[in-house]
Amino acid sequence: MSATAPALEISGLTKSFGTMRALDDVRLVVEAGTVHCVLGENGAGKSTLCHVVGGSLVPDKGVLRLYGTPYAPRRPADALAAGIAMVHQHFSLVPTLTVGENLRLLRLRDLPRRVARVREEYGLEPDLDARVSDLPVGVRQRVEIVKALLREPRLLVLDEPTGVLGPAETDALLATCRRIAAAGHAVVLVTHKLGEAARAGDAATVLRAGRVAGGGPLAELPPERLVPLMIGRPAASLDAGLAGTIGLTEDRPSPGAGASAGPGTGASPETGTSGAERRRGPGALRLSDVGVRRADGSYALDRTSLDVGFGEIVGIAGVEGNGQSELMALLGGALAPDTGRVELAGRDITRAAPRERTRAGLGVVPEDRHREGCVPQLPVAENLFLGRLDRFRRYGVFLDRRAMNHAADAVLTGHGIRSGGPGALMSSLSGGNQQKVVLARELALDPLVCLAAAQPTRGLDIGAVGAVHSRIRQASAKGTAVLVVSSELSELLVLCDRIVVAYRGKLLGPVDPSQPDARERIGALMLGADHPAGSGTEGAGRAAATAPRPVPGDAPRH
Amino acid sequence: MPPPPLPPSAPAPSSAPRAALPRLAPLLGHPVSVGLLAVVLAGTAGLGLVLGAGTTPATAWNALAEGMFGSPYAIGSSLNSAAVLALIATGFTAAHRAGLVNVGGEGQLCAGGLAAAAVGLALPAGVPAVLGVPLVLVAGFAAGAAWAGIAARLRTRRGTSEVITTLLLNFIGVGLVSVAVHEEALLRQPVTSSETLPQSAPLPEGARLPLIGGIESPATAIVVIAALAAVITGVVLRRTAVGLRLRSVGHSPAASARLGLPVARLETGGLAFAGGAAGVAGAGLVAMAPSVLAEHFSSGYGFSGLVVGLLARGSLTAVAAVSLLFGFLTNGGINLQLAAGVPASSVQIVQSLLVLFVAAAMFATTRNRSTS
Amino acid sequence: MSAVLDELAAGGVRLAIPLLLASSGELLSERAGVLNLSVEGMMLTGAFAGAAGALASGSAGVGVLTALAAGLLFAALQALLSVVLRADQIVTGITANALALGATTYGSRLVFGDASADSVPGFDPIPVPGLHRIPVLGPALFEQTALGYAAFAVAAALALGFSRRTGWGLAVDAIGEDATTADRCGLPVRAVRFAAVLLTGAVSGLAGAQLALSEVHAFSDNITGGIGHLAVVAVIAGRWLAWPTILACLFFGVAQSLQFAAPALGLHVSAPLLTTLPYVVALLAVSGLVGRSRAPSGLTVPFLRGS
Amino acid sequence: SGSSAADGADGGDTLEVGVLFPGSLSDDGFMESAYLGYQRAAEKHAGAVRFSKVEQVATADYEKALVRFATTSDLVISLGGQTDADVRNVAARFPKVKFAEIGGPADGKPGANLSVYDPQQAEAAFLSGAASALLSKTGTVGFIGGAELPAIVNAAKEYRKGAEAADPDVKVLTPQYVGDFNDVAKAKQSALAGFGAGADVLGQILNLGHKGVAQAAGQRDGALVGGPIARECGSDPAFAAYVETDVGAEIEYAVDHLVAGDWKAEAVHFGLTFAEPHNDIVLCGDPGPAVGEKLDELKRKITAGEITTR
Ligand SMILES: Nc1ncnc2c1ncn2[C@@H]1O[C@H](COP(=O)(O)OP(=O)(O)OP(=O)(O)O)[C@@H](O)[C@H]1O
Ligand SMILES: Nc1ncnc2c1ncn2[C@@H]1O[C@H](COP(=O)(O)OP(=O)(O)OP(=O)(O)O)[C@@H](O)[C@H]1O
Ligand SMILES: [Mg+2]
Ligand SMILES: [Mg+2]
Repeated sequence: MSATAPALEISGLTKSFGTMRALDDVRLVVEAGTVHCVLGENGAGKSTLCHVVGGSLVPDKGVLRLYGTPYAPRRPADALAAGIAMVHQHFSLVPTLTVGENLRLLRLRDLPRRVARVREEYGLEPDLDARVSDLPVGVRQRVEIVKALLREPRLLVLDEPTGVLGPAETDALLATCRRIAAAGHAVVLVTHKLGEAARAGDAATVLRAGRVAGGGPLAELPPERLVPLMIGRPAASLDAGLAGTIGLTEDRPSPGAGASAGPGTGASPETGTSGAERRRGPGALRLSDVGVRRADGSYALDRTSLDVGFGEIVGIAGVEGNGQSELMALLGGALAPDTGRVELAGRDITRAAPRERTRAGLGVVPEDRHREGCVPQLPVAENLFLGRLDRFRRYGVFLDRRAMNHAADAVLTGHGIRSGGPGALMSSLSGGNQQKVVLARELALDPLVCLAAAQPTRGLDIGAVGAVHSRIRQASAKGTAVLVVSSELSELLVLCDRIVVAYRGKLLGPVDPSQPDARERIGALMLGADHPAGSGTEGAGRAAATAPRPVPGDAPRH
Repeated sequence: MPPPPLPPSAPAPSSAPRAALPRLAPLLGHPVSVGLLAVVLAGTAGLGLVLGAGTTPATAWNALAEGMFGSPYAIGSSLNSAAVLALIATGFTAAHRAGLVNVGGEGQLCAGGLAAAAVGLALPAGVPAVLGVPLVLVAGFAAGAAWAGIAARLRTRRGTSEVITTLLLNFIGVGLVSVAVHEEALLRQPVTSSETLPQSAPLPEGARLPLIGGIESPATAIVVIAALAAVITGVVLRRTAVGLRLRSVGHSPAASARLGLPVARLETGGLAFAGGAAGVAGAGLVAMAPSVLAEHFSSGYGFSGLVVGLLARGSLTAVAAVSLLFGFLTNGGINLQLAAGVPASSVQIVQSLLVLFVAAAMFATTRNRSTS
Repeated sequence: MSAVLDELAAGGVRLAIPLLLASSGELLSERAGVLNLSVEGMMLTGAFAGAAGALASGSAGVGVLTALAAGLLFAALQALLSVVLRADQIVTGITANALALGATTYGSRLVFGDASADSVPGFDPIPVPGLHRIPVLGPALFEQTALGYAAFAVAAALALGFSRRTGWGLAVDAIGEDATTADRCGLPVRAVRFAAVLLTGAVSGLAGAQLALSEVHAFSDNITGGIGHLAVVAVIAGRWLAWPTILACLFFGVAQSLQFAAPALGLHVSAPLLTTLPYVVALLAVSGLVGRSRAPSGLTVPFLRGS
Repeated sequence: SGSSAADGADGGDTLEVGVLFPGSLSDDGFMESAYLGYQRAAEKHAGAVRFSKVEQVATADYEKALVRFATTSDLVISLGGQTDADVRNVAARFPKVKFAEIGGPADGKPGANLSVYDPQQAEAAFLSGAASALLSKTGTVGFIGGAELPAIVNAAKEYRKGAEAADPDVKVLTPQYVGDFNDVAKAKQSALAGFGAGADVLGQILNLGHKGVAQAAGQRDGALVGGPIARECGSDPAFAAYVETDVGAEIEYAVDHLVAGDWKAEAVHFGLTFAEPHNDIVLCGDPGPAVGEKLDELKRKITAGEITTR
């Protein structure tokens, strides 16, 4: 290992899936002692690159060198043996085992010492006796990171690690990356957030459709230059609020971000909604005294109440695992509450089946889009219309695929979804486009009283985020009530009329995002602060969350 | 989330070859050439065993061909066997579309046969065939469906893997037939002497499956029923909303539930249909000559049908083709013993080698999906 | 009466020993995600090879070795098909059984021919001094052949050595539960599965040898007669846990033994009902009516990296 | 009815005979005994009769095999009661072909072209019971059957009668049924239970399963009465005697008559009452002259009709 050799040197890397070229002649150099960011849109090939480095995929062509020595992993074990640790977004903890058992799977010597070290150095302290399947996603991700750090790797590869982390955890992780680099090792960080790249990265490589679109030291690559490389459009074409969500403007306060947001970036064929359809006022979605108990007896939702008005966008902020998942499951019909009731436009849907909810006008965009949002192995058209197949009948019995594809085509064009057509498998779409399909499907409900969306932009590139936001705003403008659960505070700040904070099964707040101190107040509530600035006790906070607040007549957002 | 425990599902659309593979790969990897290769390999092994038995290959071949197609009888009885296998495999395929692996064909066959015998024997002696036959078949369907329904219910209510429960229900079904034919209170024929065999009395004439191929051929209505079942199932699975819903549930129960599909009902329906089809096959076995219910009447058809279903990998055309192949081979195999003196064990060895080779060869046709 | 109880217990254990051996291997294999429906075939092959080896060499010990080797060979075939080539485990399992039945029947006429009536060298019981006089338990546990004692040792060693507390056991569980994750943790998924199937083959071969060399000193066509299937069922009834599986084996053994003790006890039990009992018990166990139960998530799912 | 010379399908000078063995030819029991007769007949009539056979046939395939034989053969022979329904069915469909069923219900009626041959397993069991009682030192004997089938249940009853006829004070255990004629391990368990209950000699109708009984006898210093094939005494000391039921003799009988042209559809009971007696008992070792004499006396009584075993 020579002192000057780069930590990782990749050249001519090519990988195809069938006819799809995921990586095409990729060249990438990660210097030792640096954090190297890999940026790019959904489907650009970032994960594929990580999988090749991690030994999960064997490339078709290409040469890799690790600290100067040739490196050609055939399996993940080879990568681990070479001192590479990976953090994947999915599939990396055995759910039926405890955290401790998952760590023991690594078969590291002196595990207790290493655990102690990770605790001391990075402040990460996993609950070793907890069963992984009982843990919320954010906690799992932390375990995932601990797992990688325990190996004391000389190259750490992180594939979108911050998606499920809160701001404080994200900061800690970025600091960890810096520390590893400072120790002379190297980090590859895949992210969609330019702010993170700017804070932690030394250099960046941007991928576009499997090819290297550009790169270099981040000092020479301001966002204005990075964004066009990533999405092929100038940064100025993004709306200002959105810029905040990717960290372009993260550290600047964003008062009235929502107000400054122009009409959506994407094509918006339905902007000309007639005023007659609009409905305003409270009671679109009403949760009263909803309680959900976990298996261990604790409360995932602790007699929570919430009212979302027609045309209102309400955001739920908070560290993951504070009841958000249960709330979504409750709305989606996968979970029945132990106490309380859920009403949609005055109709009790507490125990309604998903089909009835859909009929009543409740659209749900689930958090886990691969598992719940869509059926990846079916074509796009089927995914769009699976719940409404009765519309496409021929001779009363047969399925009219022509009509279905026709209708799907219209939706795909209308929503600007890039895919291989209505017949393309959902799994062949990039993450952003998958999300757009899910959203399109839910937005097409008639009537659409309320849309509940969980992490609607998680893992999406900036372009896709913009499109999703504009869709949500359009729906709200038409009078639809919108509930957005997101761990992305910036997103909530630009999108919502009102933000409540999930904390230990309660909804605290609300906070008005247009207030200059909104970010700080939410931050305090996320830590469970009993006396958030400008608010009373916790109980008062809860009451405030419940109280129907005057809904902006003609929202300044639009 | 780990995927549901499924064997490789849906036939792999042979995607474009990997750049690294030579041009020949798609040709070699084509299911037909792979199948041929398997047949050739098994045939070679068979040749060795035939020679070992002291028979000439020509004699053996003639015996095999004669046993398969040599007479209307051969063809008819091969068709009957193929029909039984096809029914089971058709049901298997429908359930498999919903993501369920029905290993329970043998047990459902037994349940169907039991119910068919019970209903058939309860009918008056002079019952007309237009009434008797449908009643017997419907009873078979209902019992098979109910038997599979146990597994379906355990799956939807308690999340118990249907692979395991249907496997267990096979043995229980076989046991129930034994019990039923041994006890006079159940289905045993009236015990007139200490020599009365433990089997049911023959079904009345009107409850027996009508022959469809004339005096010479034993082919019964079960052949028509199986063909219809395969065609209708194929159309339903490919061309109707139900088929699409089953597929959706098979790929992702969670997303399907979110989209408002009645997941439990679809799963139960799929598995119950599989059981029902196997039950009809069982009813058919009982209602064919000699039209009695006896111990071991299922004769492993349930397992063979399962193998057919798994080898056909979701295609009903393949179900038809593989059942015919198996049906004819079974009959040819008997004749190989009878006319060429090849021992039963040799025939069994060659048949199982054939299946193993085909199963292994599927690797070649699915490898394109692989990335390592 | 006490003689009857002695015989019931001793008979139960004797019938349970082949089950014990085979299912302790099968348990491991299923925990690693491979359902070997071919245990029956492995045992049959082992029994045949054991008897043939003992006959040819004149030594029962050599018979054990040949049984072991044959079990391994058979398992290697099964593992090649289901682990490496990812052929469907259910198809290969069912078919491999048919192959074993055909091949051993064919082979036994070649090897034993008309000598099928004669016996081959085998093992005789070795009572443990003193202990074998303990009522009921003595004859059951302390009057086995060398191979029988070895079976106890193997079952206990596998149960302890591969408990989840050990690194090995943990790895096996992880691989059966979520092969992709295990692979990403650096565990050799296919190698472990291959090894688990080989181990199943080895112990099933021994179980076959126990049948042929300890029980009857002879081979006969289809000598296993479904014991292999029962071994798979014992794993299910034991809810994929080592000690419950061992208990299930013993229970199955005693249930069968009851059939033979029943006349002496003046009971009339229907033989088909007793034969079906183990399957009913397994169904009850697995359906959650008796405690919670879950098969490894990866059971029968072949592992393919990059998917 | 069918008593004329061959009028089978071929019509040539060689006659065709097909035999269905549902079980395995090497079961060291019923099927193998029949197969020995098949081989003897094949040798005797080589050139004049062409033989073919199938073994190990699944229940659902009986009919297929029988029909195939019927289309090419002059005489079709089927072994075992399990084929009864199929044989009657097929025989009715091929009136010109001769059929023989061996070991079906002993009280079965012959058809127009169907003979039923009874190998008198029950009579053999009677002798076996008598021998067991005479050879027993403990005065307790028992019987193990393969399955609870009519023929076997009857044999168990005759075993008891035979034992009591030979020694009125003998204790005969409740008969045990293994559930499988070939399961050695279970048969052994069954025998151990018998020996455990005080028996020292066991009778049996098992095929391969009797190896298990022999093993148990070896371990418990007991003995068994072998059969239906009489092996050479001394090959296994556990065998105190063999009761011979020559199932194959019936195949020879049928073929002989076919060749002679005087085959007729009839119910024939073989065994001691038959013209050429077919059941016998072979004692191993030297149990003393009294045993042999007593057995001979019983055999005589059977032949004379003083004792009936049906
Ligand atoms: N196993 C696979 N089989 C087929 N196609 C695949 C596979 N994995 C990835 N792809 C395709 O390769 C392309 C690159 O995917 P990749 O996962 O690397 O994108 P990404 O940059 O990580 O996107 P995202 O930001 O959404 O995570 C995509 O078009 C994807 O559909
Ligand atoms: N088998 C596949 N076939 C086609 N596309 C695939 C397949 N697997 C994944 N993809 C595509 O790859 C892209 C990335 O997938 P996803 O974001 O779920 O995982 P990831 O984050 O890239 O992977 P990891 O969790 O291992 O880092 C998506 O666009 C998805 O559609
Ligand atoms: Mg990715
Ligand atoms: Mg991703």
